[in-house]
Amino acid sequence: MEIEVVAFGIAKDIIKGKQVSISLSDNFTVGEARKKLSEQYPDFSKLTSLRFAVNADYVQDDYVLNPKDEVVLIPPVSGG
Amino acid sequence: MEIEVVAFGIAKDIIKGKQVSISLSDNFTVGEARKKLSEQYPDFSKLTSLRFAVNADYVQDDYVLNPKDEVVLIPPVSGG
Amino acid sequence: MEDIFITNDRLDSKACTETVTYPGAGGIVVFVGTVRNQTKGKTVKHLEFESYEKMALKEMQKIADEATERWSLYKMVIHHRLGLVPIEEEAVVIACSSAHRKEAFEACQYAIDTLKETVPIWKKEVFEDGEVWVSAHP
Amino acid sequence: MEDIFITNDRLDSKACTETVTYPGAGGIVVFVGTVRNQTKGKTVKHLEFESYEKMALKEMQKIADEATERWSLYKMVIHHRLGLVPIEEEAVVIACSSAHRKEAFEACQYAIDTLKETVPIWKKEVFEDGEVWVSAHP
Repeated sequence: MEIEVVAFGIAKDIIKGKQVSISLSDNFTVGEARKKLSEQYPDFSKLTSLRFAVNADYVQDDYVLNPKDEVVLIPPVSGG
Repeated sequence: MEIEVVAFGIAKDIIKGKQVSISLSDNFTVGEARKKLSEQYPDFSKLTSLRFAVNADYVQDDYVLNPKDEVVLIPPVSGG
Repeated sequence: MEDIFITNDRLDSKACTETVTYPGAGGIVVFVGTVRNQTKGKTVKHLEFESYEKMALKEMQKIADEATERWSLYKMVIHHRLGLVPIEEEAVVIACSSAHRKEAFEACQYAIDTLKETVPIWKKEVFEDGEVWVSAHP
Repeated sequence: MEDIFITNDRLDSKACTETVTYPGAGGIVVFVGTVRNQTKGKTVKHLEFESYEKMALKEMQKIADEATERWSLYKMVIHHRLGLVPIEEEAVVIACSSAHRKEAFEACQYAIDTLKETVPIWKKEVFEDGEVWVSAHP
């Protein structure tokens, strides 16, 4: 399946765009998406942290992705 | 010597006025003034605390009073 | 920079916030003490404040000096109102700014805590059926 | 009552203070995060904020709910600005009111500390010679 991953902040600079599409076999987890993205964009490993949000909530690496999910990369936040 | 003592807050209610004059022999201390006032106005002993200020600074009971001092009774403060 | 003030007029927490705003400041903390409509379940009509003003200003200045030194503040403002203060209106405003927020929070809390212990200002709660000098008795 | 808001316009800490004013409240604490003119000795021209807005509002709401519950607040307001924010202007305002001041201080500090950890908003410092996403790298 194809998953669209949306990026904000420095994640946008790293993927050089607002979103990136990654191909995963069915029932793949956020952890696997993270691994795939880090291979494709080694700069992600330089960040202090990289969290994933699905449908506007933080998820852990064991979350199983669904093609309808809104998946967003959350690099270190710095509001306030 | 005569010392004018100025009152604020509940101390004003206790002495029923803005100031009271007390007679002390020379070189008397704040502690002695406190004792004299408490005898004259027993309601002072019901207060949570009663501090003295001389010339706009808090003083301890061992402070020796001078007739030129501005002596003020400071019942429990409650600003803010 | 410190700005210490006692007045019978309304306070202006916005002006206080503006006074402490500073290009080097990253955090501003403002405490506003407003008049509550009840105390221990009893309805308060309004408050009345009086002060030994000369000494109150001196003690407020000491607080601002101490806080500015201890938490490296850019600015601190302490304004206190006297006289009759209606429900919801501002009785005291303390504002301060520092490079980082932690210092501003600590300094502001120190200032209001200390003001309530040392500054010769007295508050009377006025009820429908009487009045009470706050904290006077144990 | 909670008031959660993200905007590209200027914030108004005075309006936030008024929103949390309440007849039963004795203490209001307001935190204002303003834009500093320098970071680690380097001159900052301005900041730029962006946000995953839908989630940011949700996380801000969680903070306000948690703080209101934990410290029995009357009201809490969290306003955050996005886009280009010039030096000295307000980037975030958090205001809350409670019966007593201690709760308002703790709740306000909790809210800004948590906002900086969980709310998906990103700040870029723009210098004369470049720009940096804050906190992105160790």
